Parts: sequence; C-alpha cells; structure tokens
Amino acid sequence: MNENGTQEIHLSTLERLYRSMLRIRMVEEALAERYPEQEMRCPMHLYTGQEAIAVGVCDHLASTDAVFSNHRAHGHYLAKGGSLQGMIADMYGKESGCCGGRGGSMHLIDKSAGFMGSVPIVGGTVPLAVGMAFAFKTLKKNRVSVVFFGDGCFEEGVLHESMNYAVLKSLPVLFVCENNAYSVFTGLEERQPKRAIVDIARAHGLETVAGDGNDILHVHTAAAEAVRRAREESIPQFMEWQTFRWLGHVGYQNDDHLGYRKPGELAAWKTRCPVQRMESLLQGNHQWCSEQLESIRKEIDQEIETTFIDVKQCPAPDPRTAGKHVYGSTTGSV
Amino acid sequence: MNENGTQEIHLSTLERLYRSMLRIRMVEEALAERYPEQEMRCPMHLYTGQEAIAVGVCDHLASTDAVFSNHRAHGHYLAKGGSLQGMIADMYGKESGCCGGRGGSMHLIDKSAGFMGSVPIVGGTVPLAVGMAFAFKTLKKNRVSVVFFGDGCFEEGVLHESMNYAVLKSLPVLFVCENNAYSVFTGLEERQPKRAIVDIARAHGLETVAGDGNDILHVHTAAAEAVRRAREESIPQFMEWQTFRWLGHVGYQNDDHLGYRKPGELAAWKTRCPVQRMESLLQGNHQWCSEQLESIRKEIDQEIETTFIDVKQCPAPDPRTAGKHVYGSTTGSV
Amino acid sequence: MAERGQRVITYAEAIREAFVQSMERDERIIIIGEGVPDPNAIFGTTRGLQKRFGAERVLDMPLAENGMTGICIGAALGGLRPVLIHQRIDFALLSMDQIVNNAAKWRYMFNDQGSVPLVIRMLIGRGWGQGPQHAQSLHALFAHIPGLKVVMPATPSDAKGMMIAAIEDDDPVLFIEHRWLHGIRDHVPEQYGSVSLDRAVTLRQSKMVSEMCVTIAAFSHTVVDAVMAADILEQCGVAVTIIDMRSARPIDLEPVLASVKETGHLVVLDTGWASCGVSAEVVARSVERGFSMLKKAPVRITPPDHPIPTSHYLTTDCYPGAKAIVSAVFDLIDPRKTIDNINIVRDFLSDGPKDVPYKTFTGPF
Amino acid sequence: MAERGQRVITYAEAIREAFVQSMERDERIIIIGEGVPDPNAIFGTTRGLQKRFGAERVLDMPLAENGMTGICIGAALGGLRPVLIHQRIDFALLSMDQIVNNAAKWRYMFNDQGSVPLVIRMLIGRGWGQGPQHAQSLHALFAHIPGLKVVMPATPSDAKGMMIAAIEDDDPVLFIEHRWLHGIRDHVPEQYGSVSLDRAVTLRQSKMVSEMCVTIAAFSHTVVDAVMAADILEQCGVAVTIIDMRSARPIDLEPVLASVKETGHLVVLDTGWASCGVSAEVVARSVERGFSMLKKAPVRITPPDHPIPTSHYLTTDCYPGAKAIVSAVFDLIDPRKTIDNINIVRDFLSDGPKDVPYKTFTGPF
Ligand SMILES: Cc1ncc(C[n+]2csc(CCOP(=O)(O)OP(=O)(O)O)c2C)c(N)n1
Ligand SMILES: Cc1ncc(C[n+]2csc(CCOP(=O)(O)OP(=O)(O)O)c2C)c(N)n1
Ligand SMILES: [Mg+2]
Ligand SMILES: [Mg+2]
Repeated sequence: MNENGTQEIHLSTLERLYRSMLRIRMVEEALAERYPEQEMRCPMHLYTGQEAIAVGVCDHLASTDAVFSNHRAHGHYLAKGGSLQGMIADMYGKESGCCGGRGGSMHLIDKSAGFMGSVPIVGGTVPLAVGMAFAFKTLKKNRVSVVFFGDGCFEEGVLHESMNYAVLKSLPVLFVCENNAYSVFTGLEERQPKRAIVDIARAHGLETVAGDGNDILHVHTAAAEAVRRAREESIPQFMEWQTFRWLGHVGYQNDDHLGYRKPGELAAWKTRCPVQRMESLLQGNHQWCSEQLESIRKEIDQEIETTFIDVKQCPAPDPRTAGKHVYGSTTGSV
Repeated sequence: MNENGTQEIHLSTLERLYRSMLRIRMVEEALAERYPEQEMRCPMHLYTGQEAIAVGVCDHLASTDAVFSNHRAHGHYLAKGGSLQGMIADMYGKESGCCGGRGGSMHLIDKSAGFMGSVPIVGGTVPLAVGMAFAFKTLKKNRVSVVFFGDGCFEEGVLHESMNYAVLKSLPVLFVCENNAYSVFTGLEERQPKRAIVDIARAHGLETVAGDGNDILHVHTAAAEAVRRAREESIPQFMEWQTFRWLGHVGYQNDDHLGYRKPGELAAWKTRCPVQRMESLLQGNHQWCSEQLESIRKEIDQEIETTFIDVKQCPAPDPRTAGKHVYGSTTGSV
Repeated sequence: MAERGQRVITYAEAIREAFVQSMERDERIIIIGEGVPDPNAIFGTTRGLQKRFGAERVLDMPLAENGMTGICIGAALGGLRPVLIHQRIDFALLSMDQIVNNAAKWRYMFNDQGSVPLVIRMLIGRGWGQGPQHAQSLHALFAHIPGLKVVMPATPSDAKGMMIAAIEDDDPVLFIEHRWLHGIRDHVPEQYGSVSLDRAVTLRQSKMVSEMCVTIAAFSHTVVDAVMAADILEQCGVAVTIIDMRSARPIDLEPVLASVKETGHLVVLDTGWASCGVSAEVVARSVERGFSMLKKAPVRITPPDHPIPTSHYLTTDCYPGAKAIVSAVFDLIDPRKTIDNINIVRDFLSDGPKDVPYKTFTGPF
Repeated sequence: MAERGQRVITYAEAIREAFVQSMERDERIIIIGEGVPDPNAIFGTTRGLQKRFGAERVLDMPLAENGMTGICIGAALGGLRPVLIHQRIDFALLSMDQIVNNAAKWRYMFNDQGSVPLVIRMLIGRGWGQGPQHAQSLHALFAHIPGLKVVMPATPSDAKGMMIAAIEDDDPVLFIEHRWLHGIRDHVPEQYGSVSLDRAVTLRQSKMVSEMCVTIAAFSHTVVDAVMAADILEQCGVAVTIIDMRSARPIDLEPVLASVKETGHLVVLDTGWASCGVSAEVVARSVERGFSMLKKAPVRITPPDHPIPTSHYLTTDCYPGAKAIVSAVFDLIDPRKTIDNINIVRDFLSDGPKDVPYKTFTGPF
C-alpha cells in the first residue's frame, strides 16, 4: 500500500482506467459540442470532472452486477460498459436508442452490460438498487448491486429507508455518494448542516469509506474492497467521494459566471482533473510518451465520430408507436 | 447530581410528576374498563407503562410551547394539560369533544394547552413540529416545539428529512423517540439493524440523550436541559427513551398471550413501572404514608368518574354538520 | 364466477388460498408487509404463510412505504415477484412517487426492456371510528395513471381468481380490498385458477317486465349495497342489472353499455369521492359511447365531498347504502315514488349502527 | 380580467409581481423551494425576492419534498404563510402524504380549530425531452381530494390575481402552472388585487349565426390551444365559446352550462390524462346537470393514455393541439367537414417542432 492506503496498481489496469475516464470525458465534450445544434432535444447533465468515481467503482463489476443511476448518468453508463451508440441514439431520439428514443439522457439502460436504469427523479433508483440486491441474495446469485447518487439525493428520506433495509437484511449493495457540493445552483451549506454524510451512513450500520473522488487510485482501491465485502460477505457498503462538476447543472456550458459557486472553487478542482492526474502518472511513474496518450485519444475520437455519424443516419421512431408498451399485454389499456 | 446524572428534585415537583403519571394511568384504566361497552367506537392505543416520558418532558413546557404526537397520544395530551373532558368526549363521538367528535382517540388537540395535534399516520406530525419550531424562530417567539413518536416511526424517511432541516436551521425543536421495541406486533430486530437510534440522530448533528424511559427522574432532568438548550440556544434536541407498553398495540387488553413478545419481557418491565417507582420513592426517601397516596388516587378517581358521567350526557353531534369545515369559506366545495 | 356446489369460504380466506396456491407454483413469489407474519396476519389473509414458505419468502417490514415500494420494484426487476401489503390504502400515499414514477413507467420508458411484476395490496378502512386518515378510498388516484392496473374485487371467488391473476401478471397491479368485504362468504373454486383483471361482470340481471329498469355499475363494496338495493327494488317492480366493475383500470364498459341499451338508466356506485373519481370516468365514458341509449343522465352515488369523521354519530350519511340507491333509482325511473311510502324498504334496512360490517361485530377494529 | 390600457407583462413576471406585492403587505409570507434564490429563480418568478425580503423569508431548501411539505404545514399552523415551490409537479408525488393526509384535512379533522394557509406551486413540464417523469400533468390527483383547492390559471392577469388570492386564502391551495404559459404576455393590472379561486370565466364568445356552434371548456395551457382552434373555427363559420376553467377544484360549471344551453355542444380540454381526470369530471357534471341541453355527447381532448416519451419524434400526437380540437368540433357539428379540405387550417397550423413553446426557443430546458 502507498500513503493513500491505495494498492500499487498494475499498468494494464491504469491504462484501462485511463481509457475509460478519457472516453467519458471525450464523449461528453463531443455531446457539448453538438448540443447547440438543437438535435439532441432533451435535458443533459454532464459528468465532466467526476469521471474517476464511476470508473474506479465500475472497474470491479462484472456485467452481471447491477448499476443504477440518476440524472447525471453518462459516466456511470459508459463505465459500466453501456453501449455508446445506444446512448447517443437515444439522445437524438432515434429508434435505435437504448430506450428507442423514449428516454434520452436522463433515462439510460443497457441490461446486457448490467446497467439497469437511470431516472431523473432524485432518489428514484436508490431503493431499486437495494431491491435488486435483495433479489440477488434471495436467488443466491453471487452479484453486487450498486447505486450512484449525489449529495442532494442524500437529503431524500427514501435514502435513509433504503440504508436501513440494506443493513437490516445484510444485502450485497454498494451506495456511492458523489458529493460535488451542489444541487443545481444550491450549495451544500444551504441544504445540510455541517456534519459528514458518511457519518450518518456509518451510524446506520453501513461500512463506509470517504475521500477524494478525483483520486482514481483511492477510489479504485477502496471500491475493490467494498465490492469484495459486498459480494463475498454480503455486507452493505457506503462510499462518499468529494468531487466537482465542471459544467452547469444542466446543459453543455460552463456556468461559473453566474456566481453561485465560491470564487476559485472550480479552478482549484480543475487542477485536480482525474484524467490529467492519470496522464501525469502514466507519463511520470510509467514513462509513457505523449504519442501513446495521443493514440488512445485518436482511437476514442474515431469511435465517437463514427458513432455520431451512424446515429444521425438512424431512422426516427414512428410516432404511431408512442402508445406501445404501457403494458406487457393489452389488457391494461383503458 | 446523583449517580444517574439526575438532579435532586424538590418534593413538590415529585408530587406533581406523580400525580400526572398516575392520572394518565388511571384515565387509561378507566378507558379500558369502559371500552367493551362499545360506546367509544374508535381505535385506541393505550400508553400504559410509558407515562414517565410524556410527564418528564412536558413538565418543562409552558402552555405556549407546542407538542405534536402520534396514534398513542393520550399520555402526551394529558401531560401537556389537554382537557380530559375534551378527550373523552371525542372518544364517545360527542359534540363537546376536542374535535367535536371528528377525531376520536387518534386525533387529539387542545390548542389552549399547546397540544397542537396528533394523527395516526406514523411520522405525520414529525415535520409539523419542525415547521412549528421554524415559525417560532422566525417570529421570534421564545418557544419550544416537541414531537413524540415511536421506534417504528424512526424508520420513516420523513423523520430524517425533518432532522436534517432542524439541524440545518438550528430550530428550537425536541424530538422524543419512545422506543418500546415494537411496532404493532413486530419486534425492532425485524425492522432495524442492531445499532442505536440515537447514534443516527447524533450523526445528523442533533444533541442527544438516551436512557431508561421508565426512570422519571432521568427523563425529567435530561428534558430540563434539552428544553433549555432548545429554547435558549435554539439547538435542536433528540431523546431516545427505552420503554414498554403493557397492553396490546390497539384496544384495551393485554395481548401477551399471543406470544409475539419475548417471554418474561413484559413481566420484567412491569417491575419497572414508573408509577410504582415513584410511589416507592415518595414512601422511601420522603416518608409518605399510604394515606397520602390514597388520597391523590381518590381525587383523580373522582375527576375521572365525573368526567365520564358528564360526557355520557353530552349531546351527539348532528350528522348534518358532517360536511362543515372542509374549507374556511365555502369557496372550495365542489 | 362462483358456482354452486363449491365449498364456501370468506373473502379473506380466498386471498390466503390464492397466496398458498400461487406460492407453491412459483418460487419467485414473496409476500412482504407490515404485520404479514404477525398474529393478526393482515386480517387472516397471510395466516400461516411464513411457517409454510419460510421467512425468506414471507416477510414483515420496516415502516418505510416509499422505500419498501422501491425495494419491491427493484426485487421485481431482479427476478422476484413481490406482493407488498399496506393495511390501509392511506399509507400508500407515502409511496406515490415509486408507484407512479417508477412502477407505472418502467416498462414504457425503457421500451419494453423490463417490467415490474409487483402486486400491491391496499386495504380500504371503514367503520369503528377509522376517521379522516384511515378510511379513505383512494383508488381513483391510481386509476388515473397509465401503466398501473387497479382491481377491486367484490366477491370471494373474484378475490381469489384476481389475486392469482395479479400475481401472474407481468405489470404492476394494485389490488384494492375493502375491509368490509373480508368477512363475506361465498362459493369459491378449490383449484388454482385466475379471473381476468380487465373484465367487468354482470352479477345479476332481473327480468324486465316494464319500463321500470335500471343498470347499476358498482365498484368494490358498493356491490354489496347494490345487491341489497336490488332486492328492494325488485320487490317494487323495478328490474335491476348489477354490473360488478371489478377493475378501476382498465374500466370495462362493455357490459354496462349492453345493459344500458336495454334499460336506458345508469346508476354508478363507488366507495371513493365523486370528483375525478372512477364514477366520473364511468359516467363520462357511458355518455361518450352510449349517449343516444340513455334516457336520462346517469347518476353517481358516492360518499360526500368531505373527509370521513370519526364519530359514528357523524358518519350516518357518509356511506350511502341501499337506501340512497333505492331513492336515486326511484328518482330516475319514477320521481313520484318515494322510499318512505314503501313498506318493504323499512323491512330491509336496519337502523342499527352504521360503523360495523355486521351486527355482531365488536371493536376495536 | 385583463383590460386594455394596462401594461403588458409575462405570466412569469405576473407571478413575481404577486409575490412582491403580497410580501410587502404581509410579513408572514415566506417563499421556499429548491432554487428559489438561485440564478434561474424558478424561471424568473422569484428573481430578486431574497435580496428584497431577506434570507429569512425567501429560502432555498433541501431535496426532501414530503418533509418540507410537512414543515411548511407546521409553519403555517405556527402563524406563517408559506409558499412552497416544486419545479416539476412530478416531484410533488413524494409529498402526497403530507398534502392529502395533513394539509387537506387539518381544518376538518380538528373541527375548524386550525387551518393550513399554504400555497404549493407546482409546474407542469413539457417539451425539449422532458420525458416520462418530467412532463406529467397530475392535477387530477389533487382535484380528487376534498380540503384542497387546485387552481390552474392560464393568463398573466389570472396568474397574478389568483396567486394573490391563493396567498390570502386560509386553506391549502395548489397553484399549478404549465411551463409553456410562463412566456405568455398580456395586460395585467399594476395594483394589488385578487382574482377569485372558484370562478371559471368566459374568455371569448363569438356571435352565433347558425347552428354551428360549440362550447369549449379548457384547463390551463389548453386555453391557448382553444384560442388557436377558435380562430380557425370562426373562419370556418363555427361560433365558439371558450370557458377558461381556471380551477380544477372547485370546478365552476355555471358558465359551461350557460353556454351549452346555447350551443348544445361541449368539448373539454385538459393537459392531464382523461381517465379519472378533470375532463371526466367536467363531462360527468355537465351531463348530470345539462343532459337535456346537450345535442350530442361531450367530447374530451386530452393526451393519450400513456406516459410522455422523450424523443420529439414520438411526441407528435402526445399533445393534441388546435388541429385535434378543430377536427373534434367538426365531427361534433358536421361530420362531413374534414380538416384537410379547409385551406385556412393549413395557414394556422405550423409543421415546426412540437417540443418548444415558440419557434425561437432553444434548449436545454
Ligand atoms: C425528487 C426530485 N426533486 C428535485 C429534482 C430536481 N433536480 C434534478 S437534479 C437535482 C440536483 C440533485 O443534486 P445531487 O443529488 O447532488 O446531484 P448532482 O446534480 O449534483 O450530480 C435536482 C434538485 C428532481 N429531479 N427530483
Ligand atoms: C405511515 C403508516 N404506516 C403504518 C401505519 C400502521 N401503524 C399504526 S401504529 C403503528 C406502529 C408504530 O410503531 P411505533 O412508532 O414504534 O409506535 P408504538 O405503537 O410502538 O407506540 C403502525 C405500523 C400507520 N398508521 N401509518
Ligand atoms: Mg451534487
Ligand atoms: Mg414502538
């Protein structure tokens, strides 16, 4: 272990983590670039700046493990292996989208990857993840269920109900709180008193860890242990990671000029960019040259460009299908 | 202070506490006796066994302080000074009842005494007490708002939302959790993991105290300090008191034969009867003779008998008034 | 429907039997709710289940309605088939978010890539001073929401068959029981078998001998009132067809229209408030589809537009029963008739307390 | 109603003005909600209020809808007059318990010994991919509940006057705004003044020259659709009376009946689902009270019975607008008329994107 309590990590793992973070970053940059074209007509909450959390946690999950998420889901979805094409096509409202266009950015799903769904009602998926863990345990599947949510979500009563049940039943569930200190434009201090989120989770009886969510090595190491304990010992876990979103709550732009954040806060966090930190690590400790980084970037860029081209050519769904799938059979329609 | 951390209490206070506890006990015994007559036609949740908590807390409250409560409200209502006649008349469904018959046992109110309302939806009044404290603080009234609730209620998310807000805004509110280890027939261990309720409250940032809720001296001393800190320093408070209900969850009978409680549990708690403990104290430390106790008992008995006689003579409400007071004006009726 | 010759059990026993037979067939079914394994056993409907199927499949739960609903949705997505129980429908208000935002929409919003096979039983309280927060009939709130199925069986055989169907169904089904139906006894088939969730049924049809005839469409416990009213009305020469609506979503209007075509008169009964209630929906649809068949405007009979007070003295008019129905029918078919001058009515309608389902009932409730 | 000569402001500005003028008059009023003091200021409706009235009276809040609703009820019982704001009505589902069990019933169950002067603003989302959980029109859920008032102003002057009335009211008022109304501009009185919460209003009445006439009863944003439809219909020789219903509880049927008496035809428009919706209630009551005046069955025009998908390609038919209304009216008054053979219609109805309130609108929303 090094000073952060993090394990030495093999280079191939570092590269995998780097690729995954960079890919999320670049996908969102590409989304932001194209959003003003007014063809992706749905609210979008970009994850830029927070990539280390999704990647550090999901790296330990199999596609049979479950992830649930919230409005800010792109990173979780991609880190878990969700189809890029499926996500972007849904943002464009296309038939080939992961929800056939019914979801858009705020409702992602890729069951083949174990990404079980994200919805924009804050707290909406938290008990679902617990219920999924309950099913895993009851059905004796050796699986873990994970839910990502924000600091704002921690204020919702349903979170506490969910934690209580997870501990009561010793479920293989991992709560991941991404504390970016804001809910929309509202700072934490206007919503929660000065005390640690993680302390409440611990008082509920959860095993907890907290730390710098922009430190991928810390997240990755802690998540390894948390996922292991959840999976092997069925002990529910809670993580609180400090992080920061770089862009506005919704939309594609930096909104720092609105003045709702503390001066210098964004700049300070940008110096702790998880992608850049990993680049420094690779270049420093592992003597990567910039060509190596550049070639990864190119690969990803290629993938993204192709995907957008494909998606734009996909057919739109037929509006006459909008009434389908309210029920499995037709018996329910009024 | 003595070994329990409790203050030496003046004899007149002891007598007052004793009277108040005994009165609650005797009122409920009288209710239980008459319930089978099928004239009080509403669900009733008796407080027998838990009297020390209501009395120990409410003794520090002025009639301008607010109390909210739950389905098991008789004790809180009487300890706060609610009208006995008003309560019993409502149980009989009479016009002179504290709700004109609209409430019954599960909906009590006596605003002149600062008993602001009880309702049977578990958790229903918890945020109301916090809101009342918010109004007190905003309107610069030097008042405290108190809410009584059970261990089961602690499972409801709204409680956590309420605690968060109370601490965030430093409100003059006192949460009183009466932990009688059961919710209806369900033991705590089937609903909550093994960890202390009070620890979660403390993690939320509340000042907390916990202890034997059948020890009136402990409750009374701790409540004095809690009410003082809430009132003078506007620091929200949380108390968890262990206690036990002697009778069935609802109704008037002992239901121990149903076997849902641990063997011997009830008997053990009965030896810790708060009323009897106070009698021993008065007879022991303060050399009261049994005549003194007896005369108090007689007085209360007299009051209760008279009240029942009065109430039975009260007129029933006119069913044609059942539609009144849905709205303040008539504008809302459809 | 129930046939003669089958053994007679209560509505509550019928539900329990549906559980036993379903759980024996399908290991994925779990039953969860406050008090499910306790001595009261949800008014007997879950009695003995934990002993029989184990504590992993038959569970009590914390007081956390929204969370537990979400947990059941998650468990359903994870391959179980949960039945969640609320002892009062009033408590389900705490879980509207999970029911409406998640359960009702999961299949739709994820384009048929998942479904929520969840049954939520909700009991409507009544009588013995249940009062403002424990005697609401809130099914219309759910019937408004596409993606939910909302059934309200009125008979023991439907209770069994529709519970089986609800559990078999791959979509969320709200199974709403009126507490006063639990004690009703009737013939119920012994074998496992479902009753469809989307079909109203003509419960009774008296022969029309004159112009004096009426169609009564009734939900849940009002079917009992309708039967009592029909007994009276028939003795007064009025032919009555009773449609047991069975489901509040979907609403099956076919038997109503078929009958209205004959009678020209429609009375709709519901245990819930009129305004934006299922009675409003039945009236609106009957008019939309059967305007020319109606001789007069349909009539709704529902509780008055205020909360239910606790005092039994005050609830006299809160639950319109057979008497109100008879009056309304007289108004509809022959306004000169009044209930007071018909002796037969007095014999049928007792003046006993109105806050118990039957006379020997004693509180607490 | 708005009169010419008054200055013109938007619906959003009108709400803000109602707040400013009310708060100046009554110190007990507080405004609380997620984002109230933030740069977006609830789409501008709370802009500058915190600066003007202080952080004690204008507050942000945690994400805790049920708790905060209960806290506002408690604050109201304690002497304040809170206005609680939800940026989407969908979030209010989390607080159904406090709204229905406490706010709606407090005065009643405690026999008029307390009241809950609380306004809850809830915004209905639409367009730009709001999707299944952010574009629901859930007002019918509240309109079902006695004890609540549920208003849905459609014009800037009503927005101001009804907000003032809601704040003055001693009972809980749910103030439901359709997001697409916020940008609408109209004449609004400058001075403080209320518009009653329980009166529908005849917004427009064209002279009847033939048998071709219709009454349109419209809620909230459908009033805008109705006005567009009326423009078309009038050019086709159909006389249209538009009733802006304004309130979903209570429902004021008088102007509807008065107009139906003349026209014999009723079309009801709502932004919410039909089943057990306010449109069902208006139809049911119109029939109950105006059966003999109706020449044909009333028609409901509402969104289809499914959740709203996100893709703008899929929502084409999810929000029936002027075109659907014109078609329905033609069907009603002269089934031989079709919308396609009327040139005028094409001129009125654009083929632009359907997910924005006006053409220059750009996302995100
Ligand atoms: C129940 C509910 N309340 C409010 C909202 C509006 N809303 C959407 S995202 C959001 C912020 C949530 O903050 P947080 O959980 O910290 O996540 P972050 O956006 O910071 O990632 C809010 C308030 C919502 N979608 N659902
Ligand atoms: C929201 C809600 N859920 C369930 C119930 C049914 N119920 C009434 S009292 C009660 C027990 C509550 O237990 P606790 O809070 O410990 O109080 P106690 O009865 O032990 O005093 C329950 C479950 C209810 N009234 N409200
Ligand atoms: Mg955040
Ligand atoms: Mg308890």
